[in-house]
Amino acid sequence: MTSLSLAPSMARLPSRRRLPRPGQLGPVAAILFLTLLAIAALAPHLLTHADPLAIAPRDAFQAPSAAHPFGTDQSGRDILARVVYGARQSLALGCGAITLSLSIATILALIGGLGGRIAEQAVRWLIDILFAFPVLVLALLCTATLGSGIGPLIVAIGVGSAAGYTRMVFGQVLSVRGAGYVEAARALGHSPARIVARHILPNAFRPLVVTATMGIGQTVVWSAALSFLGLGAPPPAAEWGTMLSMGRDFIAEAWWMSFFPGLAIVLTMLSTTVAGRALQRAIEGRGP
Amino acid sequence: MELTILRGAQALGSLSMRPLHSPALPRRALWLAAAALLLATTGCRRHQSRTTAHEPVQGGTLIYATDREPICLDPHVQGDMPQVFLAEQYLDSLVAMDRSGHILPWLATDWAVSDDGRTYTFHLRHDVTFTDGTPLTAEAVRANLDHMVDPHTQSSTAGGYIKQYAGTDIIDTYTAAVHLKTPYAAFLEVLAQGFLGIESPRALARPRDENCQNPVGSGPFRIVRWDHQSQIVLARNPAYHWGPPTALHTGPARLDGIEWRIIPEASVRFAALQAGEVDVIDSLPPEAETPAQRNPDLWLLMADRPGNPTNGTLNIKRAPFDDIRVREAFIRSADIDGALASVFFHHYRRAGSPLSPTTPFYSPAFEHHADYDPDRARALLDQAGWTGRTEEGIRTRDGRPLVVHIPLKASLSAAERTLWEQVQATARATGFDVRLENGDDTTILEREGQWDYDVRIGYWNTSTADVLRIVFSSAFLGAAGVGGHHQNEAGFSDPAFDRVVNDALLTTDPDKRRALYLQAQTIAAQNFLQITTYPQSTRLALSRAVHDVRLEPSLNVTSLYDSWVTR
Amino acid sequence: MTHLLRRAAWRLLGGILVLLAAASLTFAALHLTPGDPVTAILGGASANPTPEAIAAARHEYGLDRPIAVQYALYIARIARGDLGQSFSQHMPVIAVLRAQAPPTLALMASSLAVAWLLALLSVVPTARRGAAGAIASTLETVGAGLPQFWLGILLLWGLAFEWRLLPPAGNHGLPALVLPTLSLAIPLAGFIAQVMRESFDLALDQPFILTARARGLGDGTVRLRHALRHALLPCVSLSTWAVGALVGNAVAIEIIFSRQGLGRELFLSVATHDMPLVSGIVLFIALTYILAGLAADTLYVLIDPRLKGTRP
Amino acid sequence: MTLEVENLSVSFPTPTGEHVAVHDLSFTLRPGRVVALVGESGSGKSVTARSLIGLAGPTARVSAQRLSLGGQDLRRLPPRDWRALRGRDIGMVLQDALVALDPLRPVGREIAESLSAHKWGTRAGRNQRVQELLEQVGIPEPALRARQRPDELSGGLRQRALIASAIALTPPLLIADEPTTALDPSVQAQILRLLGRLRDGGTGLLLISHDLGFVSRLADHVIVLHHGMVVEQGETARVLGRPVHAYTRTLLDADPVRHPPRIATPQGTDTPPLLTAHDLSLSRRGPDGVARRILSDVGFSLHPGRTLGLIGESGSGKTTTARIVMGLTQPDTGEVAFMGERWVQSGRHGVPEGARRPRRRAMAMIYQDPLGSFDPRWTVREILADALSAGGDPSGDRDHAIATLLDRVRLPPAIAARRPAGLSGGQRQRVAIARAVAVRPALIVCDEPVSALDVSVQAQVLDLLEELQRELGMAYLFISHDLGVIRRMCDDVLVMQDGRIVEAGPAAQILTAPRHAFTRTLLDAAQDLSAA
Repeated sequence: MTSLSLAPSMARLPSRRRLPRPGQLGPVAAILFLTLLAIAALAPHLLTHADPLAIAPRDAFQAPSAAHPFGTDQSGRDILARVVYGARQSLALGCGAITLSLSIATILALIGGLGGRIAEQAVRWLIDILFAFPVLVLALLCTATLGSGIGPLIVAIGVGSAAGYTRMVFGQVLSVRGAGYVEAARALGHSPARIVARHILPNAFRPLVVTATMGIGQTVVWSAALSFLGLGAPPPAAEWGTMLSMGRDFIAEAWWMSFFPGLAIVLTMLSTTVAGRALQRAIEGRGP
Repeated sequence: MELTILRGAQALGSLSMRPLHSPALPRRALWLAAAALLLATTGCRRHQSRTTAHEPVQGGTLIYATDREPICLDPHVQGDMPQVFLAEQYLDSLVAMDRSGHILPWLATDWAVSDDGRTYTFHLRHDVTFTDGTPLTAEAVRANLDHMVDPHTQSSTAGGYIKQYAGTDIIDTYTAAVHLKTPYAAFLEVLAQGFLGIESPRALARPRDENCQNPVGSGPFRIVRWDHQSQIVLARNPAYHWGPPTALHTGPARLDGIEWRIIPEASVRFAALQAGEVDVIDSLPPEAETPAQRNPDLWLLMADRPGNPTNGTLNIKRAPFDDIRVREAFIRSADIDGALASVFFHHYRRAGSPLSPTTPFYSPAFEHHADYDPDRARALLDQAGWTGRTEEGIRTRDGRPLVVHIPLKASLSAAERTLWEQVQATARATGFDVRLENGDDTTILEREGQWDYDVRIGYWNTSTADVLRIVFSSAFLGAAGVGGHHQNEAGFSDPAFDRVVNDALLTTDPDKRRALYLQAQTIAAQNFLQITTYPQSTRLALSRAVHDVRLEPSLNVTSLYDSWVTR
Repeated sequence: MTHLLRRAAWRLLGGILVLLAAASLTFAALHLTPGDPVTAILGGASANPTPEAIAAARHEYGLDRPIAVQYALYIARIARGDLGQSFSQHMPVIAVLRAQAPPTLALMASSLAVAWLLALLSVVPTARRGAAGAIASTLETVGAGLPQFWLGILLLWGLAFEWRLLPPAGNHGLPALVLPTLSLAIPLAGFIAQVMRESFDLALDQPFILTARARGLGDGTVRLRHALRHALLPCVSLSTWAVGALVGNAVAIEIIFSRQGLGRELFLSVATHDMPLVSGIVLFIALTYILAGLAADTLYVLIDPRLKGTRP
Repeated sequence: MTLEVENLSVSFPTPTGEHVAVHDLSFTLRPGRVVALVGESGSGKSVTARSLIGLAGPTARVSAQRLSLGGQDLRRLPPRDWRALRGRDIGMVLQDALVALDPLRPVGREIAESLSAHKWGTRAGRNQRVQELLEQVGIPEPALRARQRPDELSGGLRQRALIASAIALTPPLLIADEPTTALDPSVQAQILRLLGRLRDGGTGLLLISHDLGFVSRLADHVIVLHHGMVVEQGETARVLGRPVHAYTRTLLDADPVRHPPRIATPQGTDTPPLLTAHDLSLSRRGPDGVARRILSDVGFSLHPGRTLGLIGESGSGKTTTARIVMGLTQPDTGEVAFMGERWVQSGRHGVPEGARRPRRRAMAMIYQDPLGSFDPRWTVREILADALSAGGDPSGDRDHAIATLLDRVRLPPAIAARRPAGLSGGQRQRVAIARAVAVRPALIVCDEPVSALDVSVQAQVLDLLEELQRELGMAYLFISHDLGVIRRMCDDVLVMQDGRIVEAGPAAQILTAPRHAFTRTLLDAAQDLSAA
């Protein structure tokens, strides 16, 4: 019996199974990097022996070498050390901000989703209003109000990015609210409280795990952007965004000064995204 | 130091510089070579003509790139350096100053000072007209001086310099008698500054904010257009034939016009120069200085500015710096030279004395009165009773840690910022907990108004030693309004000092003044009121196509009146 | 049709609400900030205004009035369309906007356009094409992960400083627009492409695609004529969000490239607590966002006529 | 032009190994003839259809001893030739034109595309041709219709448009994959006639359907597929008349039409009605903002233990009525009494949900789409436990109660640990039924409970429902568009059209001697479709 192979350009049966997703190794790498980050945040001394604050003006602007894998900065501080020690700062920012904005989102979404018509419209408008303020603009205003530093930065990013998450969670709550099984539960004579507790909350917030994971990366980027604008942690603290913006003045002389902190930011963003996706697939896998 | 014009190759020699500690250098040299090659191929519009023409060329437009955009083009309003740089191109002053500090006639052909030193009678040139056609008259002089001191003008410099101004009498069309409340020997010196440039009275009569957009002067150029955040366009004033005595030529400017570009990013500004996008840049960042010297298409023009050098002023109104020993200890535990060696690439000289070397009556005696000396610093702290130690090694006195708060403005340059980070690090070694506190400029100005700082970073450019009176005498302790701008940032108040600097204003005899200002410098130095870091300086990098760019002596700001370009 | 009117009115009301909120928020923010705007007004790097000067300024800008009064006056003025006088720029806010908005809008427009172009190029030919698709979608993820300011610095360094291919400073002429545009467009393209790919894949699974193929249509035609249109909707709504975000990201980019524009102006005005200017810019951004929303709604209907009348 | 298929096999690689979708299928399709592939979901019908036009997909492994069209061997055909062949030599019609035609484009453009794809004629010529085609398939005002989108056309018209696009180039062969599924009976009948005309016009037709009745009306040759295997094939009359294979027989028996009609339950005259509804009406604002009447003065009563059928075409207001009865939708006018008490009341002083809640357990519902009515996170055990607790189930032993429930609906206990998403349609509907009976209700509202199921499963579920009613004696409000199902299940029938009840009465009488014209058309359509 002969077999005819059909050109790949042709339609597939509507089966969602596809070729193995871009690199099963993607998630693995992501997890690895995230663990590395965690170590850097919790026990940085395990990853580097150099002191991130010790200045050595006469070793300033050294290109990457065996002694200084990432080179040194304008005060002769070891950039690898500063990037490693910066992880805690940046992660704290990321996690803090995402937690804040997700809690804001959750509260608003619940009010809007379960608080009746007026509340719903109000939340819709609120989301519109928040959206009219780009994250960075809101953050700028916040930092102008609260001054600079970690705390204000977390608030700034948290509030700034709340709009997007609110819209997402809100939509989720609405769709769950109208779902068949919620109606079925009503038909069974369950009390609204029970329905909210047993159906709406769990289903509305299941995707949040994924969102949070992916969000950390995004917030790290935003906080870096703010520190980049000079609103970040006070010196001599090692913070990626601050290092990056300092390095930009010397980019022509010492590219490594802004390259490596930036790389750290990008990798964080990427690995959280990839990990988040993997998580999503996992959840969907055991879900419906 | 004297004006230094560094010409390409010999610049390397003339500059006392150790080879740069940077393995990156060979690599960079390579890049530069490649870049130069590409430059040649991509046929970039300037730098091409290496023909060093000896005869000045008429015409052409010069593109000048600066870091900060003036907030108002009229230097009477507010009064910040960017304004005076631009003012130099379109405004003239009553008098001029030469390198040796002598006052020369300019718009005023000559003048007489009354015996009590409180009346200055100026005789003006008869042939000067502003670019809006208004003639220069005594009326104009009065209008200008009145305008400077009028609160509504919001002058924070010119107005401050002539606080003593009482009024002007018109003797005749071309003779004005200016009356002062008290004698003011520095009067002519400040008049020589662009900040006090003479504008067209008709233009001044307009609302302030309108005048800010296109002020009118009698200078070699006039303002044509201002594209905010982008550029200011100036065109030659064809009628100009009353240039300052310090100029290299007479008659109208050689350039047809100037494009005054605003490029805040230092690295971008330098790249634009290298790429031939612009002809001249100022505020050349230290990190770009060596590449600039090595670039055969460029030359450098630099000079220190007179006045109070860049410094951190210690607030002696509160602990810990209310104790002179702690002040000295702090100053001696700050390794400024280390910073100048790293971020400043050895290009900036240490300033040790309260006056910049280019200031009249400057005395070199104090350059090393408070050099880096950690051991002495420790001894002093022990004497002062800061003997305790926290587990981080911060010194304490009866339980309280030795904390120094230093607010950093967001607008502070990277190099300056680093300098203080390094001070933070070195001072920590002797047990100071230095807190560098970021904030936007407004917030920090506010704190400064409230004396809420231990170290205040600043400088003061002016053409007279009288600056000492402004920054240290008790007359300037008063907080002005809620904004609270006291000029005496140290909070220093010493009757003896006050007497000296005031006496210096009463006499016009140079030798007496020199003696008095020496005394003043001594007192200021002995009290350890400032960590002086390096002199403020004008640092230009110019394309070889640009010739005869001059630095006006009083403040060493750029003057493009004589300049010409070869294309 | 009264119903349609009602919907329009509703929308208008929403828009006004947004603007009002924007105005109030900035007002609040800038009055909560420590620091007296006067010091900002008079405070250059080396400013030392006299008490008279300060008093005069306070009065001139009505800063000596009680907050409530200031707020009332402020809202009233805005209602009259008068954005007031920027005290750090010494010119009317409107004039500042007129001068600074065009460059930023140009930057936004070009970035959005380039982003869409990149997204289309990356998705349409590769969707559901095994390896190619995998590679493309990886690139998209990476792109979406690049912080604009970092990308900007690297581009500036590589293309302007080292290779001198493009002008470093971003104000004069089209070439100067290239680098800022790329630094904004590439990450945005990543985001759009990710959304587009997902909906494009879904579209390819639809029965009408099978029908189209069964008619003998080529794969390219099927993708362009049938699948693509179905993949556009989510990207359009993403783009409205992007319009807002672009202004925010323009701040860093305009600073890096020393480019004139609203972003930088906003940053400066916040730093100087220049209330009228800040609120003027924020209002402008809010307005742009609202208009973008309206534009998107019309686009929705053009793309999917079934939505006619259904969108609130 | 003849299509010859010999030992066609199609398989797909899966993580668990090669999955064979079709195995050794052979047949020959000649112009003017109709071959029918019959089978239930997963029998490999559609895969076969797609393989025949080379669209089985890149992962599909298609093999055959012979696969030729008019002598041309299709087994090693390059893509470009496949494209040339599709639409010109073989046309294809899928089910549900709403999604089978591009929903964003006017049907005219879609049809014209079949022409332009093969460089047929000029633009003007094509538009001309489109008009002709639309007329040919019996669409009135073709000029207007051509400019409308599928969603702007009625179900019947859009299905015709779809067929028009398939026969644009008058291909000698036409593959119709479930061309009438999910259409109302009357529309099905029209499509049936249209296909008939095409066959008479000399088109060879490969008809794919699960509906034996429909097939018997059209096909000359029937192939019965089961899990990709051919269980029986031959002359239609023979296969459907004297089936030899057991599976074929079950299929035939499953057809509700062949099931004896229900013997009406004697109405307990003494008992008060369990449920009474009075002049319910409801209007809703459409997307264009125009208010539409979707229910007008509907009223009826239902006695304990009896089954009331609600029949009508889609959009006739059946489901709305059910939702009002369930107290899930508030009517504009009218009220509903349940177990002698006010249950639903229109207007401001309606019955608060709180007052209904205690009595809710007495009324359960079975949905057309059971999956949507289950919380995706829950296992069958959790679902039933939840229902039992709602039913205030006395017995402490949950697991036992759940076991009995599962047993009652003929499901293995092992199911309890699984999630509905992982179950087959039949199993899901059984779980839904189990949940419904868990609360020991007096009334179960069944909204199209079997219309989404394969015929054989359908029969089993209906059996189960009957059985449960006998054992537990609850009443059903039974909604369906399928006369056969209604005939089989109901004591009384309400016929609905455009939100009104056009005829009501005992099933026996209405389904034999209908008075209202609409009822008659319904019956005729059903007649046309039911097997000979």
